Amino acid sequence: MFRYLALRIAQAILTIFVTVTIVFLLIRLAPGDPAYAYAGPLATAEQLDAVRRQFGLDQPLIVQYFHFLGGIFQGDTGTSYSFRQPALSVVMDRLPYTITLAIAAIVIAIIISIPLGVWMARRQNTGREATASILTIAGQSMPDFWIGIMLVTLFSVLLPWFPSSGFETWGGLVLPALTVAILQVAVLSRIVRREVAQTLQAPFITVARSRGVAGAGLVWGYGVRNSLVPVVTALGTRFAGLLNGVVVVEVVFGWPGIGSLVVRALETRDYPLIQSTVVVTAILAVLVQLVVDLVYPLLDPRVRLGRKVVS
Amino acid sequence: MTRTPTGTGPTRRAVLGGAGLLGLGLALTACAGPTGKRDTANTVTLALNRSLVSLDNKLNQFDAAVTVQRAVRQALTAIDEKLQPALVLASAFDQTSPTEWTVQINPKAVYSDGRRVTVEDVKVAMELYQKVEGSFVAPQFPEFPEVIDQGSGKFILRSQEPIVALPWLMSNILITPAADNKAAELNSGVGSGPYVVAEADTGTGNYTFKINEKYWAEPKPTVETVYVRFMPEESSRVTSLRTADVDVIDSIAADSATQLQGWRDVVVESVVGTRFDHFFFNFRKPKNHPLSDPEVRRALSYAVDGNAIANGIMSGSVTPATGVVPQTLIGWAETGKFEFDPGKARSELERLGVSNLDLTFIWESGEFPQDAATMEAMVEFFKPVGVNVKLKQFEPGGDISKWRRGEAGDWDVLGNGYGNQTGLALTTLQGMYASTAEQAKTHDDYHGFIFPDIASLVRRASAESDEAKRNGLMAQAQKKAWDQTPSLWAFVPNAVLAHRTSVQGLSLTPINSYDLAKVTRA
Amino acid sequence: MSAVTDSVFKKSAVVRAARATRVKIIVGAVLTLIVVVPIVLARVLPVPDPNAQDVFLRLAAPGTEGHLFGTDQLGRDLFSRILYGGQVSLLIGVMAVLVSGVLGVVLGSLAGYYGGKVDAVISRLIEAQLSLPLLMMLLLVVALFGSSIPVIAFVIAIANWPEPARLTRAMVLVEREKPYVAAAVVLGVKRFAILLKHVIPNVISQAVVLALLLLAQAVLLESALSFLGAGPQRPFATWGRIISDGQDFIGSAWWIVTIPGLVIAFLVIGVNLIGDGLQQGSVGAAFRRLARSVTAMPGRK
Amino acid sequence: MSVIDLNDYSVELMTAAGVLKAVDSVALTLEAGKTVTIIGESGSGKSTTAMSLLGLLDHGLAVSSGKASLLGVDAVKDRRGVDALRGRRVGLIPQDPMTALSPVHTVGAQLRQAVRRGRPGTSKADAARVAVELLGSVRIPEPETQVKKYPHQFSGGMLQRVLIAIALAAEPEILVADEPTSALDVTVQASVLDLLLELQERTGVAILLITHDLGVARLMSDTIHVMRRGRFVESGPADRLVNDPQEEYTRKLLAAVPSMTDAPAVAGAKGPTASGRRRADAGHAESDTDSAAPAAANEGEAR
Repeated sequence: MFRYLALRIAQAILTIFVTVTIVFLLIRLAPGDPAYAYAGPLATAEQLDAVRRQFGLDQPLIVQYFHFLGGIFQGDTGTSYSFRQPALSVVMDRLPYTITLAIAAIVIAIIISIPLGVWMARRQNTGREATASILTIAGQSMPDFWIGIMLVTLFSVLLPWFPSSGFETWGGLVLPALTVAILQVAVLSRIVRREVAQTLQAPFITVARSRGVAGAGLVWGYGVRNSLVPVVTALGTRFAGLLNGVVVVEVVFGWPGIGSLVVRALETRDYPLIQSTVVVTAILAVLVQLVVDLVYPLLDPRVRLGRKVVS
Repeated sequence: MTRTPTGTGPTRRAVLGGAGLLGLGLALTACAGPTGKRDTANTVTLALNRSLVSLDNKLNQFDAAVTVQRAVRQALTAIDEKLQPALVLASAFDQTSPTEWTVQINPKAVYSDGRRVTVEDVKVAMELYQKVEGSFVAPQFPEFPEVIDQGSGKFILRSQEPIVALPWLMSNILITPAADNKAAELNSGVGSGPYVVAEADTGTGNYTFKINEKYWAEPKPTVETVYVRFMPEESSRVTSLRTADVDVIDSIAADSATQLQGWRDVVVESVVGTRFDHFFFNFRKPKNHPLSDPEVRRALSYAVDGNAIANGIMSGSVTPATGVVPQTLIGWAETGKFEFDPGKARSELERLGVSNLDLTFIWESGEFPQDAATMEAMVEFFKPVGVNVKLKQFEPGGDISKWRRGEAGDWDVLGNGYGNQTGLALTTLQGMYASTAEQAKTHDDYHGFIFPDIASLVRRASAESDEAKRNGLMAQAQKKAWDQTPSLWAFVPNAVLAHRTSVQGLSLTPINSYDLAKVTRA
Repeated sequence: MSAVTDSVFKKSAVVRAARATRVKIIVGAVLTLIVVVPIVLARVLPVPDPNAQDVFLRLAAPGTEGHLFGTDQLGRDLFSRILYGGQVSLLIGVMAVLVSGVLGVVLGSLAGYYGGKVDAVISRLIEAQLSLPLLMMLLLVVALFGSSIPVIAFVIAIANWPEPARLTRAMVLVEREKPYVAAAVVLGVKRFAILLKHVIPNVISQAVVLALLLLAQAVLLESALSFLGAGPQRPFATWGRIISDGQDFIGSAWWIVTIPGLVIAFLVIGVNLIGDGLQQGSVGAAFRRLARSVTAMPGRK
Repeated sequence: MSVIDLNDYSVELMTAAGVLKAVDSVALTLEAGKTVTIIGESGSGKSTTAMSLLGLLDHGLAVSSGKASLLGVDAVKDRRGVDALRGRRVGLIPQDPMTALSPVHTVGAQLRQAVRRGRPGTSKADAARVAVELLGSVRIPEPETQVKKYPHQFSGGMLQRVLIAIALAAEPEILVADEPTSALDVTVQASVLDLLLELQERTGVAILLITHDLGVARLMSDTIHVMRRGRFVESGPADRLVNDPQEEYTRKLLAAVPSMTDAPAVAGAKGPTASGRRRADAGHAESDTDSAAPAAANEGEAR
């Protein structure tokens, strides 16, 4: 069990390292010069040079790279050009908003998609299940920014029920969370349907029926309980995805999360901010993946207890 | 399912505990609640279109920010509705000689923490404004005067050449206690204005102001709390005003204004602004290039349907320019009108021997409302004239300034806006048409527009204390600039503000700001 | 005299499953064709020039003066802008699918067939790719390398290649064990030739379904990118940009934002339905079992 | 009185390839306390008959017809009636013990559930006690600790015993054993069969046995039905059928048994038990069960 975890952690560190290096190189290879972004439109030539020296942009690539890696370990990933503060603190200021949105969306998704998935699994191939299946495919096929705009048009412009931007009151969380949740419900309910339907074909289900176990006890007690591992894996992956900030939805709702932050950072060539955001999101994604791996043994005794045969 | 290596694992409870705690920990500690505490009793919420990174305007300076910055910090003077300098921290501001202004600090002026405003504060502020790279305010000073302390709050501002517009220019130098001031943007700290900063969250660009109990001047502020929120998307600013999440929004496009006009408890106020938006030619062209010939530039300007832009795309929220600077500024002179005649444009171009010309238009998105739509309209305007226009859009803060300095790709026309916070035509003339060859060496000139005769006229005007002579010099400079056809077309946008009827006392000035102290909540 | 009357047979699981699959494929095909056919025939259809503007007829509601979908902020016909915009969106989608398909199949089969170190490297790449914050990376590349059509198509391909790679690898792992491969080895056919001539052709047939699902994803991704400003240069507008420009007019001209979104939804739903239908059909069973054997790796779906 | 009575009973499967008659008008009666066996090669429809009778086949797949009574309930029409019988008056012993129990629930939990379903009104504590007793009765060592273990921690043989315990939890009147020993190796088979015989003797439960193993059939059954392609080819009392087969197919089936006289003496699992003596005097020589079932028919249905 611990060897398994050590392996996963090593893999995680490798993934973070690869992600960070890719971003670092991408930014340096591309055209465009951050000095202009920092110095502002009316900066004079020597002011630009001063900026380049200040941020070490005139150093050779390798030096910048090791400086950058060293910085990560001490928690200093440079100063953000547009915010003029340590980039990491700017990202950490906004991370809670992305996490709140991610949790709200995933909670809504769980509450809806698991019962929906089970309902569809039990009615395989009936008329109603086919319509539900087409609806979930539709939910998966609509661009999330467009869903967001439609919800704003409906629930903010036409019926002023919910705020359309920012997070001043709890009401502000409703539309963004719904927008994100719609896609997740569509995807998760289909996964739950597939896993539960497949589990219900397993031999131990027939044996359980032979013991008279039926209805909800059978479907939930045995069907769902035995499909938890793939469902929880999918949940973990979706949640890790959300923690990277649902960029488009945050932009539509002016949500002060790291998604909208990175879009602005990209526009203003704010390299330290871009790098800090990617480092934080990569670590977060890997953390959530580890939590999911920790949950495996809880859900599946075969993983937890290993094979001590009683003969 | 991955077959995990077997082995004696920890008991179920231990693992459950570990995973649960880690997951829960990750989630709970990092959760965020709503930022705003909306007790709508006696509060006003402003929504800005750009993130207010700072509360003093050493570096960036955009219209709506001035209102918020001046609520916390004040300058010696301020520009009123009629664009004249009103005394604020200074109780006297007189030109005692062509190169000297004597200023007396108002004895009653104190900061919100009780400290008195001193000459040292003004001296340090002047120095620090010069140190900030790329500041918007610094280049408007032909030179920075020296501060000579005369004791008991009196001091002289001495300069080499006379600075006629000094009272106007000093309205942009916000005064902070010398000890607390830095050569960088301040997003909190002490000021002498009607409000103090209760909370500053630069992450989200949101600020909270409370009344300054020890405010020394009149009128005393009445609104208890002012929230300042950053909302980049115009559509969300407009919808938030409708759902009363926000009380005042600014710099909104004409279409949003027309939408809001029909709304019951919302009032739209607009006044002709002092910002000059134009499609400026790139003057860094080789001599033989068609664009170097003013007549070709003139011919091209006939292709632009100004009326379609002003009253169609911008639905009447802008006024076509009839000169090279906004007509609202003091010292403006009418120099001519833009003409729309595609036929004349084609015949002139043929006469001048110019055929299948390719032009590249560049602009930074958000330069002025409906900028992208106007640029796309330009492409169509030039098709009947046989000119092929290609567009290149830059994101805000991107490297457009590298292109504008001629250090990147070649371009022909720049969509550009030049704000004015002083109300003087002189400031805009100095900024756009008075670049010197020496500045061109380091690419700090205004897109290669270097005409020594125009520059010397502007310099003489800025040193001429007699108003009539000064206006005569400026008129000549503006006529000469107009004859060069510096831009394809130009307009002056209205300063537009929309607020809920429950908020009163918003006296919008042409420089698109208002005094927060006068705002009242019905 | 079988006890299975027609009515009984009609309710049998097999028949109902077949009917559900047929319904999905038909509805999917209809939705896809409604969108794709006009786009492909855009040049032939009596449609006004997408760039022709009439500034004083701007923001006109759908149906006014022959503008089926109304006009946008410059008075240009929204219907024709959606059609021509669609051509670019589809082109980018198809290019992305081709590139990611080829890339995925090649890498997948290499990993599956040769196994060992090759497999380890490619699988690690797939895993790293899944943990990258996808849209951020795409925006970064487009923001830094310019937003021409090839760059966007390539960027979307980079985002989508793990999917085909993983599934091809799984299929090849199974094909490799089959006797005909061993026989070829015995006949002295070189390993690479076996992979190329025998294994991949067998796998390709199942990849068709995957291509449809990838196209759906590519179109969604392209619209998100161009919504965030990373689309081809103006004045040309793909769907994403029409919606993002239209955002300023939600109050007064709701159709500019709504209709392009609906068009995207119709196309993507159609393609997904066809893909889903084919997946459940004859190809289905084998395909599904294989896909499940692959879930050992942290899957994205 | 017969507990199972099938007459002209058929089962049709609706597959993609059309309607397939898996069971074609068979007739069978099972008396209380007796054992009837259906023997046949895999794919002959023997399991389908049993499963359909118990109502365990999906209605969208299988359609049964003809007359079938299970403890007086009409198995063809009264689906709800049959559902009520399962787990109370009818028990099933599945073929492959390794996949017959939910891997994520402990053996005890599934056993307790069977007890409380079979004996309504039993309290949780009583159910736990009965569960432990049942495990003991199927000769599982230290039942108190085994109860907390998970299915994957048991060998095939032990699991089959647990399944038998589960099937008996409700003290059923009928036990349907669908190839109970096919998935087990020979040494373990003997002990399981022995257990079944002992339990039948003790509780008088009727057993419907499905197998393809002639040795098992001869050992256990009172009546044997030989099934081929959905039809009963020959039926009759066990001894008569084994010694004097009438039908050609039955003779071929019997001939397939390799008569290895010098089969290695297989050590009995636990040495001769009481029932072992009973079998001795019933004329079944110990050695008979040692000879492997007919090689031809022993490849076990691929699950």
